[in-house]
Amino acid sequence: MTQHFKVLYFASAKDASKTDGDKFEWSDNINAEALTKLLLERHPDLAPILKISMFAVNMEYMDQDNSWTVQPGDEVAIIPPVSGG
Amino acid sequence: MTQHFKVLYFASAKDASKTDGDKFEWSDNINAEALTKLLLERHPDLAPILKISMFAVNMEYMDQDNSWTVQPGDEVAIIPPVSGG
Amino acid sequence: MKDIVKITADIISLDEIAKAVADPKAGAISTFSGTTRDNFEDKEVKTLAYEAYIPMAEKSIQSLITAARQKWDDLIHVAIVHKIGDCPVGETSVVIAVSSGHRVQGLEAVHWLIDELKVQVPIWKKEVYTNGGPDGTDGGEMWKANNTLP
Amino acid sequence: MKDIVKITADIISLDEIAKAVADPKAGAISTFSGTTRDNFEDKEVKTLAYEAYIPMAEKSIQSLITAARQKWDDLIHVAIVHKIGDCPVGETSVVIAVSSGHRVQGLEAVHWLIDELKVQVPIWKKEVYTNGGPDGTDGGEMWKANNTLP
Repeated sequence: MTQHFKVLYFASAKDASKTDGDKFEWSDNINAEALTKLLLERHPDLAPILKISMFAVNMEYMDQDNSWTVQPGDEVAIIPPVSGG
Repeated sequence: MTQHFKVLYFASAKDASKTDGDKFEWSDNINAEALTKLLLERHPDLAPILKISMFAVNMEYMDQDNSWTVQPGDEVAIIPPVSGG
Repeated sequence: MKDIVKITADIISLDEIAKAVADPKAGAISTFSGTTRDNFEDKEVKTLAYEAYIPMAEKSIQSLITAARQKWDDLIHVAIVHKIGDCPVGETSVVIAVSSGHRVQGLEAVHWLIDELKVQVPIWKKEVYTNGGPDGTDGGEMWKANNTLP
Repeated sequence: MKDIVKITADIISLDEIAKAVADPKAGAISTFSGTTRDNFEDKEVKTLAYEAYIPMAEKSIQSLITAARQKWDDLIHVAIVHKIGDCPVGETSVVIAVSSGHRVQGLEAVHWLIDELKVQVPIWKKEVYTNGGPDGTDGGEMWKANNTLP
């Protein structure tokens, strides 16, 4: 059975992707770099946004240089620079 | 013509003197020390209060070691330790 | 000891929130309200539009409150309420309110909480201008960024 | 740029005062409220009774605001309101509210203002207890002192 993960877009990422979320097919070894490639294949306009954004996985910020990989069922969020308060 | 100055009492000073103000006859050279004597003659119970209080003259704090003297018409206030806020 | 965390599209009332943190043991209530200014770098702001990754923002705010209680042990109740949706000029976008036994820790905690909120919590504001957009066009809008990344 | 200084026997409303310092140019409103706690060193407080040398207190508060504006140039409006008379448990005795373009200066100014008010302004509070006075008697009352003289 095919497994999936979700990606959520906010603020300028939502403007660039023109959607608030996508479903992606999961495969092994999707690290930050591979995830970026997948995102750019679907939404080339995300390129400048991804350069300044963080990833959050299941509502936890991920370091860009960590060896984390996406797991089946994960919710990945693209977090552009925040401006609350 | 006899000239005067006023003394105002607040908080514990008012409790000790049992009044909120007095009128004193003015004379030359009433400095902090002489003023303390005058006050104690009229209100001996002020003794411990005066030890911990500031004088204010016409709403300005006076240093205890200054060579200021009371002037005719002055309003002198006995200011125990403050506790506003 | 209550933690009050709310992300809402409703108008935010400072009074209500201050009352929510009041307590007979409190000698101090310290608050911060962020409000929409009418200008940004010579551009006239019409409204701010706030967007949030709501569940993560709530979780992030709760983590900040927990961390604040570890840094300051005199805090009684802590409330953080943030607006989403349109926030026109003069309206309140965020309130932080802290009750404490004494003033120092409450005042310090409020300052720290707003500083941390601005860098950690996934909330974004878009400035909508009435004149002179960022690229010189009439009107316009722009997603803002606070000064530092997490 | 308003300075609001008030010493009053009326109930003090944080909301009213925060609204009085609101301004379209303000991105931040910072406040401090002092409230009557229900205890002091194991004694149960019934009420605080505040007394002031009113004209000197008003003058002293105005001087503090002027000094704050010299230390921080981002302040818009500043309000300091202090209660006199009885202030039972839970009631507000003082509010300091500052509006500013940005948060840092407003937050710092509020903290400084309450610290300075507590050492400089001729206002006194008497604690009235419901049990166990300072000399062990039932009930009782005591003039308090803040920690440092001017």
